[in-house]
Amino acid sequence: MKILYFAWLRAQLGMAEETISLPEDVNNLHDLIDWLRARSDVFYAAFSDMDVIRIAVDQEYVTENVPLKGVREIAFFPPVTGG
Amino acid sequence: MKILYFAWLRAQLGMAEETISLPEDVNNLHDLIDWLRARSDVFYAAFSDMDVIRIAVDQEYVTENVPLKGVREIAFFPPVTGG
Amino acid sequence: MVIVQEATFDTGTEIKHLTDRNTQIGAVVSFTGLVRDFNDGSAIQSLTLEHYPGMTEKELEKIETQALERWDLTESLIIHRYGKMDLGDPIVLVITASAHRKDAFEAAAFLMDWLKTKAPFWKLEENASGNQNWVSERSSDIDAAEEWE
Amino acid sequence: MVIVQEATFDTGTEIKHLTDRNTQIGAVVSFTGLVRDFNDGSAIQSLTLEHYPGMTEKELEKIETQALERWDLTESLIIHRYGKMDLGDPIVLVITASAHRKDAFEAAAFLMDWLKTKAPFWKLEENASGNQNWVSERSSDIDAAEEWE
Repeated sequence: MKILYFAWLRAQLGMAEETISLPEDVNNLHDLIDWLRARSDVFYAAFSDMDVIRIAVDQEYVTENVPLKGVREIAFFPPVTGG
Repeated sequence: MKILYFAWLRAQLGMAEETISLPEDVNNLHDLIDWLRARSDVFYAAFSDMDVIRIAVDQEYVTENVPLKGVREIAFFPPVTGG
Repeated sequence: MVIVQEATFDTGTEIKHLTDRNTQIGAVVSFTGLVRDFNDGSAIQSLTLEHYPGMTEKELEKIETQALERWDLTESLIIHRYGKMDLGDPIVLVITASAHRKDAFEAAAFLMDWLKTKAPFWKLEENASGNQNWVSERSSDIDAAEEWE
Repeated sequence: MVIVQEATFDTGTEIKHLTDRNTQIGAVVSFTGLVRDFNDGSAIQSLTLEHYPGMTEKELEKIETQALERWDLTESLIIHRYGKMDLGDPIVLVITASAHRKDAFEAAAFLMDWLKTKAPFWKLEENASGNQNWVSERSSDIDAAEEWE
């Protein structure tokens, strides 16, 4: 599964994109966020306030917890500021 | 005093502009309209329905009766349709 | 600025003149009104705009002054043509520029709505058979203008 | 039509391409967003727009589809740039064309309001001293977008 990070989240994590194999016990979006937080202090800090993070699963916004089976791409990013 | 007519009013009266000397008993706008109506059947017909005529006195819209003393220019025209 | 002219104009050129190199502007809205081929259902060949020279400019300036008082605008421009025009020709242009898009959008819509009911212009349509028709006032235009009162 | 590109664009050229010789169009509204020198009070030297290739286009197309369902539009165009831009450069363009001005005005304002809160773009400002700042979400943008729900 591909994970993408944008804007200050990308800058803070020092990473724009990574490909991971989902651990067996990571079944849904909330599991994934917990798993990411547990990786390092940097990840823990970046995902500390989920109010300032938007999530897209296969390029569609999601606001609820969703299962990750069959998902190819997840993106985490700050609220958008284009236009 | 100059009187101007625009759009279908001009076409109907066959006149874009005229200069008149106000008769002694024509003191206000209503007097003038009555005086114009009395001129001919064409004027009578043109000024029969004042709901479809707008009036500008010295290039300012007026909707009430106003005295004509000192007025230089009166215009009669249909509701505007520009833009 | 208010311009009443017989000649045509180019919207892009006017936007560029008004906004070029002004780095206070974050938002530019333009409205261009064009001669279209159907009005109230009948095919139109050409359009002639009559106006009241002198009063036209005064009314447009009053309307622009209102917009500048009500919204935070860096620039504004109204161009309105008179005379004979063909299908597809531009008739009227409103441009508003502001730091913020809400001001630019609202002021442009306001300028058009007030111009439609206050500026002394009259449209004479001519169809393919040479029949002429003075365009009637629209109640929707009156309603739109009154919403800003 | 939706275009996401790094290159700059010219509003006038785009208006001409979209509307030229289409005599069904009576009203054309354009919105151009420019890089301005102050955002939240601090002087800006340049702006970099980051985006999410793939999702950006999809979101813009969804927003345009919404506009075409809600208003009677003859044409519509959204251009949004990414990459580094200087002061005064155009960032975004929305053009709407319709028989009637109300549709063109409302659809253009709607497209900008939704684009601001839904299209995955992020602004990074750089000031004269080289300091970088990720622009924050504005509550006024959220409010504006919600008014169309």
